[in-house]
Amino acid sequence: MRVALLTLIGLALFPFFFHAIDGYAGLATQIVIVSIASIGFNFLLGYTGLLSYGHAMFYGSGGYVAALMLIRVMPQHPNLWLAVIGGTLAATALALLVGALAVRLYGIYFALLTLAFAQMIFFVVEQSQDWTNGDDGLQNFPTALLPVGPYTIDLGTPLPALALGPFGNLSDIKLWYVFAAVALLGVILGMRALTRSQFGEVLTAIRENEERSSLIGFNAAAYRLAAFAISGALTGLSGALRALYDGTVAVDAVGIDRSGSFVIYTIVGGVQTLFGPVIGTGLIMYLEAVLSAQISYWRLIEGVIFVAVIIFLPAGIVGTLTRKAAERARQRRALLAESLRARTGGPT
Amino acid sequence: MVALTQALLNGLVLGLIYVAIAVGLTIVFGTLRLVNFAHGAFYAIGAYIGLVVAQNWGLGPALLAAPIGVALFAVLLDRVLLRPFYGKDVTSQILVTFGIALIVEETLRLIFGATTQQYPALAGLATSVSLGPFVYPAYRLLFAAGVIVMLVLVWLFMEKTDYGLIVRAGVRDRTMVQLLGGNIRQASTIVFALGAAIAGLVGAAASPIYSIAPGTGFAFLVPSFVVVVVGGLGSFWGAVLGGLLIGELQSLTTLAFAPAANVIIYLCMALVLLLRPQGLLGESEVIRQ
Amino acid sequence: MILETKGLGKSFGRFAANADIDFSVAQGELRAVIGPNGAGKTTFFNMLSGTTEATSGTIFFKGNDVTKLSGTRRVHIGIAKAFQTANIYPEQTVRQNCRLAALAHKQGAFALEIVRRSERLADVDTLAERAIEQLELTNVADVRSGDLAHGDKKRLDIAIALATQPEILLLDEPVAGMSRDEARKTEALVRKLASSMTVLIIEHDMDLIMGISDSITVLESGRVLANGTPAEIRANQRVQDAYLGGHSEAEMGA
Amino acid sequence: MTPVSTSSRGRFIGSAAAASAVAFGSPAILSAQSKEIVIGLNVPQSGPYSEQGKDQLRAYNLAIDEINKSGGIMGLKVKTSVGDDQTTAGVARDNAQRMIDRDGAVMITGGSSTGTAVAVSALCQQKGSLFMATLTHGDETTNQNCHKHTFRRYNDAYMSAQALARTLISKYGTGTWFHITADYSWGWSVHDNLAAVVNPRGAKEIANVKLKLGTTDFSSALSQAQAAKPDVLVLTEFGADMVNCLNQAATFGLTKSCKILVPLVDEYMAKGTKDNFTNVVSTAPFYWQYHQQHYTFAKKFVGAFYDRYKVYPSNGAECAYVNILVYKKAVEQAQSTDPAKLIPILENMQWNMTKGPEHFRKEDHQGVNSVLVLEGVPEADRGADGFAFAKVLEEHSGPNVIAPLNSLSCKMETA
Repeated sequence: MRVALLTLIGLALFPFFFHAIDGYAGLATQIVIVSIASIGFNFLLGYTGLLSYGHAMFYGSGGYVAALMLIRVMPQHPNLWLAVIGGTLAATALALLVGALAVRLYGIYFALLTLAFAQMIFFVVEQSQDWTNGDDGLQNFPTALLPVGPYTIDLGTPLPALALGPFGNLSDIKLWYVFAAVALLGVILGMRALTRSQFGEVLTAIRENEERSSLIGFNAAAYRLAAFAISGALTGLSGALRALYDGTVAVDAVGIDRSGSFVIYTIVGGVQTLFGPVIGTGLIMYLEAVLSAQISYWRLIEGVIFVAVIIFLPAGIVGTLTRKAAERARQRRALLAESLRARTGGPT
Repeated sequence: MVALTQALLNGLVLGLIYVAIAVGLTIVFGTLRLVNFAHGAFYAIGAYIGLVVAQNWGLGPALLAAPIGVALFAVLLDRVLLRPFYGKDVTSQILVTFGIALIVEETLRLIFGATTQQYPALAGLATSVSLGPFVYPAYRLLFAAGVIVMLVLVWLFMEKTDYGLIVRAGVRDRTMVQLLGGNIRQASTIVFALGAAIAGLVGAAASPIYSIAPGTGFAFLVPSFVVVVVGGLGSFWGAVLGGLLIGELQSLTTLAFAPAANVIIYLCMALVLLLRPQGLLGESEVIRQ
Repeated sequence: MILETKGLGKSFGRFAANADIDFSVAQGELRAVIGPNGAGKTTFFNMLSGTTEATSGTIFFKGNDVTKLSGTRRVHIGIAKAFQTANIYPEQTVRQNCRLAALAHKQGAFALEIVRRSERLADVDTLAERAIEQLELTNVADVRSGDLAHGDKKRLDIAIALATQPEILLLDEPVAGMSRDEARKTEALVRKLASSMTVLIIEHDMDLIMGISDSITVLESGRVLANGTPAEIRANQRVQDAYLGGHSEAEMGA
Repeated sequence: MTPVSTSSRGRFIGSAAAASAVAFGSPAILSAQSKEIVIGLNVPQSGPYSEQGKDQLRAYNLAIDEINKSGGIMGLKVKTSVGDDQTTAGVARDNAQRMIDRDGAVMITGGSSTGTAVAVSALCQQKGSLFMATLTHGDETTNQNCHKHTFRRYNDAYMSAQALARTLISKYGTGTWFHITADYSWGWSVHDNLAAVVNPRGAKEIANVKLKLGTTDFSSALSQAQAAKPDVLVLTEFGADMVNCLNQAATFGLTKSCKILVPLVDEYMAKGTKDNFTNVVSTAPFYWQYHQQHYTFAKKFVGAFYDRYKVYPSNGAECAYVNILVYKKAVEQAQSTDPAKLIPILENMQWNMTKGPEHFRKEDHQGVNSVLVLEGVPEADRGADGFAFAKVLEEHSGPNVIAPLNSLSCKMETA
């Protein structure tokens, strides 16, 4: 409950804070959406130890399928729910397919196999001009609307602009942000439940000692496959939302740089942490958008940050902070116990 | 028929280029169990050092300066950054070397600009020689010959020197390497530097054929990983076989259905990973790494 | 017969680690498998537990051919194994180690329980507790198992196997590397376990073997050399020959 | 922003939102009220086309500084918001969004690829901002993917193909053609356009080898060309890829054995290929040496550009420069930066600057202006800095080479 509340507050305040540090509403929404993919990636890396170098194939397929559903299936009544579900399911199916082959491998072999599959998907997308419009990508597909009970909501509707005194006006926030934020909140809570669930418990066990786990009767491969599918599903969900929000999806959504970006976001934020991927995504995307406008060598800065984190903060930003906090808490408890003993045991 | 012979010849030359890049990657993995995503960066650094030297003193000195410069850089990297990552889990190795590759690429972009650079025209080498039915670029043939010579030297190093022994031992059994004791640290540094030097040399030597840009390193890294995986991580002859295989495959695909020439190598890698994960000539022991 | 093998063999390339082993264990029996180093005891065990695939012959468990079953599946039909070097979850507490095994028994090889927690399965804890008690680990139940003493680690490994509710328990050198008293303590525990289930044990400690086993199978260079009661085996000339150089009379417990 | 249109699509939720939308309107109007006009310069500064991007930036800065010195546009200073589009559709689009949302850009311009142009075009249509594309040569920018808010002055692939065909067939007749084509939309449309004109007139296409964008080794394709012994070798590649491809073609002796065609060239590609570009035939919308001889305005521009940067402007730079001036002209005529007012003016405006009289075609917003057919000259004759890389074979006036309206599949929005 506390997590839910804190996340909610955080997401509510984010646009304002973001505006204050020279960000803008559109980017805020994109960060929230892409964070979902990073969370998916983090789940795979953090709870199975599998480093996927091809997650763009799920992100991209989610986006393309969502867009294609609007263009081909329901141009008349573009329904956002259906588009998102379609994109997510497509990505999940792909993940099950690839995973069925890939989860038998480990480390570099797994990374390269996922890379290979992603490259094949990229090739297919780039070549099937008639469906994907090649490298130009799909644009201006019908604006998907969100039927909620009697209402049909257009997420493109701007929220009332707010005067932020010294920070000028916060305008151009759309309902999209609210929708994406709710989605992210749901994913975060779901992920929290997932990692504490029976499934998460077994996954952790398998990661710690696979040989033992299979010899007490856990089907390690099945668990890794399920984890891979869940990871792919979340990434696909993110890709679908991003495509619908942007109103466009192009080949870079399935490209190798895209796959790499999830790695960077997650590592910088902190693997195996709940909020690490979100923080990492926000930080790097913010730096990219703001730095790239001012400095032409912003990518160098990104690289330095990345390596610095790996070497000095192996647990990532969030991971390190939470460990520090836990450390301090432990000390405080120790001191408390000490003082109690002192009081009770002390001479009266 | 002519077209086919040409395709095969091209595949051979292209394959040898892949072999040359992959061989450093594979011996470094074999010895240090280090999955080095920065190997492409070595290629790029070598290419740029070569460019600067070539512009002022010609290609000969460039081919000397590039490997030395890159080797020094590698030693620095080995001492300052990578040591703690040897034998660590593959994931963190991939990540740190991937990060280093990022930094190198962007630094090169900062120094030399993002634009594609051309090597100064090479008097005499830019010509083509006649091979019966068709003419072929002289420099490509020279390059191919050079690669073969280099491979022989590397092979001799592996077979005839103590370090080579360690390399070969390392591929089979880490503990055996540990047993060889004290000189292992120094040996690993030397092997790492050697792998880097080879990449650097190839970078300088190949750039008259392919112009260079900061991203070139990564462009060559991915195929060379494909080559190494197909041949078998850690195996010298695996790299050779894999390189030639991929080279021919790509060349012949271009002849049959060009658009697939790029994706075919990934298809090939995927098949190998699924059917024989340790690679064609690899040791099954390394798979679970 | 609860477990039976017919012409079981395993060869790596040309080298045959095991060859036409005919072997059978009766319900409730405590059977020891001995033999000089390299006799193929561990390979034999691995084929029984399903971690190594047999290259020839068949394995029957309660009359059914299980030769092709994976190790994971065999756990669920009642074959559990404790390893030569304790194979545990070092980061988890002793209790959690056993809970996992019990959980595997309760839920099966795979369950997509992505919301509910395992705590809801009451009997998981009961089974775990029982295993802990049976191996007398209660006082260290909440210790991080990586911090346990060697003996406790090995007993925990057995407890984990036990928590999967096996009908037959394979123990690979349960007292290897233990101090005298630790070994005796473990020996007593094993004897207690044997009263309630079938136990198959590999061991070098001849005192222990001769002391607790109902019958003994001797392997030599991958083949069955002899079968019989401890007394018969002790008297068996070929066995003694096989052990000469390898082990002394004293070790044979004579 | 289109809350009103959405309300028709079903019961509209949150009338406050609608009100606010009206109150705060589009950034265009916002910044029109403020004391400056923000223009978004979205050009590649990294990647294969960065040289082209940098040159565009030079031209933009030149034009904008000139404007600000002479009192800005309608007395408003012109401010810029710059972004590196990395020649990636997604990035280009996000940059444009940042420029509009955060920096209140009222017009986006720049770009060195059709992929990015199409993406930015779509965004600007959504956002209701003006997009004046610069270096995009693919047909789709003003054809399949045309938009009300997008204007493209640079000639398209169709025009290049027409120009090339006319000159070549009159000069060299037809014969056998071998194509090496960049395997993405631009390459395809160039090849198809060219084939569509030359094949019917007797050109025999031997093969069309499509190679991935960013291919490093062209040897396989070039060997095939060598074996086929064509009369004409068409290298439909751009930027670094074209430089690589032509340089490797030379080592295969192809520059000597056959007539080489590069459908689109600019100063930097020519420089990269050095002497290998000699006698290569190509097209360009602008060539500083030629135009400064024939048009005083061009002379002024080239002079100013050279004085400031000590290099001559590439054709992309010229297009960038003129885009800004045309925008200024239109805004001053409309007395507003509101696209709704500007679009009709741009659709009907004529101007006479670097290339004589030109205009945008109302129906597809394609610039109607001349296309040059160039032939590379030996490196020795290109002057110290190598910028005088070609001689003009023929200048084809826009109306002669532009795609006929009835062939277009452009469906322009009403607003």
